[in-house]
Amino acid sequence: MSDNAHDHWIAVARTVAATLAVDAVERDRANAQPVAEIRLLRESGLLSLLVPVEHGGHGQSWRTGLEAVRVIAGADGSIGQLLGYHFVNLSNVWLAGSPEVQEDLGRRTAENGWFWGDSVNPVEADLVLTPRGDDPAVSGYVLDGTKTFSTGASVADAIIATGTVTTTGEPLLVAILPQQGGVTFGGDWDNLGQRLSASGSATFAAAPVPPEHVVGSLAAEHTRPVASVITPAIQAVFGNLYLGIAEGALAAARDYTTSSSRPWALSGIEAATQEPYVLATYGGLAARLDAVAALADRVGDRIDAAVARGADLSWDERGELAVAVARLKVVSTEVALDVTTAVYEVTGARATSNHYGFDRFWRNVRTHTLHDPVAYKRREVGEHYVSGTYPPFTLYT
Amino acid sequence: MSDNAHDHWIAVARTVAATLAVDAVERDRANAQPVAEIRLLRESGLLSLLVPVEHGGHGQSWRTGLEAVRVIAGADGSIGQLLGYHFVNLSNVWLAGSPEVQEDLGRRTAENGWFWGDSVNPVEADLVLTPRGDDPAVSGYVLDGTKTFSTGASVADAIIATGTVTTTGEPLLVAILPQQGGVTFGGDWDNLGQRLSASGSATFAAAPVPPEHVVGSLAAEHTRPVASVITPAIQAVFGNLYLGIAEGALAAARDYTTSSSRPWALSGIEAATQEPYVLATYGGLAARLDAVAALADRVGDRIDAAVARGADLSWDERGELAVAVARLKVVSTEVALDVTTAVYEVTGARATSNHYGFDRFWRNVRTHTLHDPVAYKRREVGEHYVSGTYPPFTLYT
Amino acid sequence: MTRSAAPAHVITDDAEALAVAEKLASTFGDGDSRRDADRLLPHDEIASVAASGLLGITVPREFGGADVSTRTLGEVFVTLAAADSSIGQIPQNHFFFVDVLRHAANAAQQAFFYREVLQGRHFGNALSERGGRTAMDFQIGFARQDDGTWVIDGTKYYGTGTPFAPWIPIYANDGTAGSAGRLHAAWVPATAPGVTVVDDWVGMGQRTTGSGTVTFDQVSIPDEYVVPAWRIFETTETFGAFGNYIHAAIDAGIAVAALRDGGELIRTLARPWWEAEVEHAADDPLLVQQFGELSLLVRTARALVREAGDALDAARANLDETTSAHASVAVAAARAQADTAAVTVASEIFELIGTRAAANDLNLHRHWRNARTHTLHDPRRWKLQHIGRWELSRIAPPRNGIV
Amino acid sequence: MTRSAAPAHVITDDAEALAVAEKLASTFGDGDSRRDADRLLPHDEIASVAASGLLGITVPREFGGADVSTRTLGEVFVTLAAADSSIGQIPQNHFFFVDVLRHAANAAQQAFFYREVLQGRHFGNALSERGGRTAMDFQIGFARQDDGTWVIDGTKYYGTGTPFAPWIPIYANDGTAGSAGRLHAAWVPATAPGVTVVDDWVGMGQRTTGSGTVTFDQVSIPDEYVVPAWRIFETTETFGAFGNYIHAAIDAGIAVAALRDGGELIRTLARPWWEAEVEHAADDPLLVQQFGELSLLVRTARALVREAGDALDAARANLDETTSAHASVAVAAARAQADTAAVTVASEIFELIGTRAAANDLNLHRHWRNARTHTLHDPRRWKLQHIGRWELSRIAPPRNGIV
Repeated sequence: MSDNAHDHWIAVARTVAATLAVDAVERDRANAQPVAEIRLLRESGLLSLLVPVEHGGHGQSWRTGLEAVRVIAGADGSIGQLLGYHFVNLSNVWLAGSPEVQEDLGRRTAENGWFWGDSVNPVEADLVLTPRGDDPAVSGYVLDGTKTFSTGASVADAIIATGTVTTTGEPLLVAILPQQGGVTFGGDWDNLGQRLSASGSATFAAAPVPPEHVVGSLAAEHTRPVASVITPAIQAVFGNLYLGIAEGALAAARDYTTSSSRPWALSGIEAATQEPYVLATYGGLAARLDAVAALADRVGDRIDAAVARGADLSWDERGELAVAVARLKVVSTEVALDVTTAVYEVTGARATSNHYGFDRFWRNVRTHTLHDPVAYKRREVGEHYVSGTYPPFTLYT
Repeated sequence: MSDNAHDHWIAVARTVAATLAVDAVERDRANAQPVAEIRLLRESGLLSLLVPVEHGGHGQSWRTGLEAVRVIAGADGSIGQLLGYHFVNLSNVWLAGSPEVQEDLGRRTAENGWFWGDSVNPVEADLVLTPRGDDPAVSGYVLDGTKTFSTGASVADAIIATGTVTTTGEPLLVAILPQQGGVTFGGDWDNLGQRLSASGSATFAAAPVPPEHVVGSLAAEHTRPVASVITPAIQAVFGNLYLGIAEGALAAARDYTTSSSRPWALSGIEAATQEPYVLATYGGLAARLDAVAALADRVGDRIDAAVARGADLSWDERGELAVAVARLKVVSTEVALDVTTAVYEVTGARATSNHYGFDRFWRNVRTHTLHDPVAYKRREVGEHYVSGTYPPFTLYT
Repeated sequence: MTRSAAPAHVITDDAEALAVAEKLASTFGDGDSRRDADRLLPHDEIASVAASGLLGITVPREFGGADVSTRTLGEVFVTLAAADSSIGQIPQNHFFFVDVLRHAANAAQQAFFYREVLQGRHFGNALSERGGRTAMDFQIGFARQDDGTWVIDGTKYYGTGTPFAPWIPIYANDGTAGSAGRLHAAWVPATAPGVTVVDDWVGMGQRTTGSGTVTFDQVSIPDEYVVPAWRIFETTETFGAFGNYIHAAIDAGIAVAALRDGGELIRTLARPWWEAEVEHAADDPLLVQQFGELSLLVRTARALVREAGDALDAARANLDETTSAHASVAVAAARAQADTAAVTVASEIFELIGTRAAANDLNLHRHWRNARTHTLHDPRRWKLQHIGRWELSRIAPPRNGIV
Repeated sequence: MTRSAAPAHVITDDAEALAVAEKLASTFGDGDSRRDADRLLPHDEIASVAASGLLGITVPREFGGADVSTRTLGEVFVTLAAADSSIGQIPQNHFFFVDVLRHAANAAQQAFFYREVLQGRHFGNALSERGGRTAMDFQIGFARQDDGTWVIDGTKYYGTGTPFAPWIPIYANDGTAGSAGRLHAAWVPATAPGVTVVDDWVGMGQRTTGSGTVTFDQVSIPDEYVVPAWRIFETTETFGAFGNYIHAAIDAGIAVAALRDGGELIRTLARPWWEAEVEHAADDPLLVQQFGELSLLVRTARALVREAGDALDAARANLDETTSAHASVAVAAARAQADTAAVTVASEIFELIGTRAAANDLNLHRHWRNARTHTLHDPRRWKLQHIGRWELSRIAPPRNGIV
């Protein structure tokens, strides 16, 4: 990967990351709504990164988008999560939407720099879509119900939501524009980590869903393999998120070690940067991060290849992709938990001061990796390795 | 990577590997000279894989060559080692040799399917090159001395050796053709693993070195960065060797689990392939192997890029490559030791029968990973990560 | 500041010490999370500990104490730290300085301070300084006056326990500031003019240990309060190992707490993962597997703490180069293992509970913050050096009060 | 076959048992590597063990034995296995069947077999079968005849110790072949007509345990040699835990051996790595670091073995559901940790010695082969299930003679 557009956008992401890094500790503590951060993303152009050129976006690849997520997450895990989720939420428009939906929502997104949140938590009861007249294709629906873990919804220009139609039982994917009313937010996100990810609850009360905001159907008979690439894509976001946070943690530790660490009293060594075990620990962690990064890049390419197959993508190809992403999920989770805990061993006792806030890396990884248990990702990978079976299509696999 | 030539040669390697796998256990036990195995490699065309097309070879990339090493190592670690060492030994001709040397030795290698061994163990006293007249540029040298760990030399058509010139003290890289006499072999290789790697001692007694077999000088002032790419290249062979052996071990375990493993008495489960912990163990290992493979492929590409830079390659670029390879060495060592020990946990007690010989994977990895300590590779990676310094150019770094 | 008022109860044997610790611990567990979240110093709780007599259990029998075994003392610390790891850490330096008295004080000093201790008048600490190249360079002003008194001038940091303690022992080198003289321990009354204790500890964990800054502005103390600690290191000793042993017990206690609270949340809060196809999370075999691994880690840590206690008791009973080295290495092993157990269990336990484990109001993360903070007191990697040197070359750990 | 001739010495207490084990071990260490490499069965060595009285130390005092503590027995196994892990494993089933007698034999049987044991006439074993869906399906023919005798017909595998033993106890279910009757233990004289012992064990490790095939061709034994083993599992017991405990001690012994031999090679054979810039390999800080980690692992394994021994002794002294569950879980923990220690140390130690460690004639790899082979006896992952279920839900391990 060394094309100019890719390098340009990664440089943009680095600039955004540098800005976010300045006050990451304070913003984490404040637990506020990430309004300014979303504005920063919007102004950088990153929100339209994956929107096709023909709809007014930058037409970049998933690989570039996922690497941007990783870069941002290194400075601020929450904002990395928001950018990655935005990519996935928005990609529903192309993976599941009709050409008209793509043109309409895609172009409006690119023109206005829309940020997309979601309200889709699959383990809760579905939201309800009530037709507004005899023919919802003409008059649309209204959406009712509450979902927790509605990441980014409270600061979003558009929210992707799943709801079940009262009359037919069909599950639909719809876009909600909060400015059109009918949506309130619980402001109830106060978690260990990913504190700025605006992942509180969203409540819909007769929120309008005009027909042009029905993105597509989730009913099994309507679901093509390519539409279900959304789950591997979100899991790939997770993998890049964990990797990015871990990369950020190790880099922050390095900055501390080179500037502030004292050698241990008994070491007989002049500087912490010369202590062999400290160096070997950095080396072991850096090597593992490099391997996971190589896999993350490869997985990004595979998502692009799967999306490029379009309607031709088979369920088996989709299964291969899901397993490849699951492997990334496993190793990125492992390395991120290890790195964010181990950095303290090479920084020392004083680095536990809340002044530095190094714990945010661990808190962010620890919080988000609970999304779905890595033990079961290992089992999915193992089942495929041993028996060649693919995980079923669910909102986790 | 999906070009046709690459895929063709990997398929060739797979065919060779399948042949080697049939009697790998028996051949390991016999501890014989790998004569038939070298013939198999020769007939497959793999020995000329990296020889440039203009010298009669197949002109493939390091990335393809390293992947071939990995595939062969999965079936037989020794033969994977021999192929990888052959690539590196032979590459001295292009990295350090003059155009005449390249044309001469390169073409003869390709035409005759030569296999190259080595005799360069850097921790021992140097071999001695005595000029055969007043002007060795005309009359050449004779080589004397003994080196242990002369991998492949005893079955080689050509041996790359390092010797010091008695008159000038200059260290030279020379090619020895055993058929020209002056070389005997100790036949003293009886080690835990890599038993078919023909890594015993070689003794040179006035072995002829005509001037056209002087490949190049190792003196620091003559050494260009690109010539020193040889050390990262060999370390990359190591990484692919370990990875390949580990991949082979996990695949062999899978075959056993699906065909022979009984579920544990207390599991209440019908088949070992359904035991969740067994599956999760396979999955965790397979995921790690996948990440290391992604890094190995990336490192292969970087070696190709460095070689392509030729005389323009800077010491810093060479240093970046060395660190990238060191990272691969670290993670491949870790995953290979873990996988080759852990496979027994998912196969069970009966798999320890010598009938299966599963221990050869561990013995092979355990033996070769002692080449140079991984703890110091970690330190090198760590020093670069923390301070940005590159490892010095040595025959280990 | 809370000071224990009435004289403390006097504990008479090991069994009573363990029972008292269990009883106290059962009353501390409930408030642990709230104290951490709101950073409320445990004044009442430490007063209860002092009143219970627990702080006097290492006073020698001839001075009226229970002189419990080191193994018992370790179990007391595991128990207290499992209930509230800050409360577990607060008395660490107290027992450390009681041990300084045993090794280096004269008979009169012992009689005086042991009585203080048995009356519940316990010790904080002011050991650490900033700015030295390593953690053992003490630069604080500490000068003997012509009248035999001593003047202390300077600042100490991380004074764990000082907000609660009637006495603040310090470490200092004699001579003028900046000189590297001989190491002394000096007991400063918390109420002495010139002493200021500021609770400015901002660590991410062990938040209520009162590990703040202590400044000494030309503080004068009599010679009777000064103990020549340097003498400890002139002969074979188990002194540094003793201090470290208590650290190990605290880490083990944190591991116990994380496993206990995690288990409770698995049983009461966690939802089963759908792929497990079980009714309750606690029936999920992969969860049980990992909980088993974590339990095993806790067991290894506790077992090594107990064996380290036995080794210290054996050395105390029959002190020579070999027994003291054995004890020191056994303690290093306990430290290293308890470190791994505390940090690993406190982090991995989240995976077994699921997304709800990260809710901030659960405050399950306090165990990881506590473990990660407390385990860094001195680096695990150097424990391994000492173990490795001993096992490989029979080089005993150095005598320096740290290992 | 070697049989012990003269009656054995009778050991009288724990201290003597430990001393005898140390003494025997010191004579076994030298030949260990050669016996493994050439696959020479340790006939003389096992005869020495039998003559030393070590095989009688668990016989109850009322029958003339030393009835040593379980902790002591474990230390004996660690010591023997550290000298030669095959010799360490050979008596494993012997003690297992001595324990079967304690739990299920009638008084006459006890008197008879305990006397045999004290005279050095020890037990091999023929437990395992092939072909059953799991390792507990015993299919061998075992039928009571009208005259009260029993006829045994069929094949057993992995008969560890049988080439050395005067007695071969088997497990069988009564009824005709194929039926799932009740579990019995039956003692077959090695010299009984129809018994064939073939030393066809081809494992990569534990090569000289004599774990071969034993065939029974219509072998007839009297009713007095048959013990109703199924009764053991009708009540609370520590029986399965006891057998497993010895396995744990063997694994711990292998870990000790690998660390010991590795340390010796580091001191005598290893060259320092050039980047370390030290004179001797043993001074390389990264090497010392890793040796420290391995030493720590061995310590954790040994500590858990000792604590498991204590737990078994406590259960034996006061047997109820709780004490037996505690013992069973403590043994599972010891097994799991000794497994990790043995496999890890035996493999990682090579890194610290360097290339020369792989020379075949050093035969350093026997420790890994032994560890990897012996630890698989029953899977570590199920130990963790039992630990996890107990710690999480207070579900005691099942009673089945295995855990």
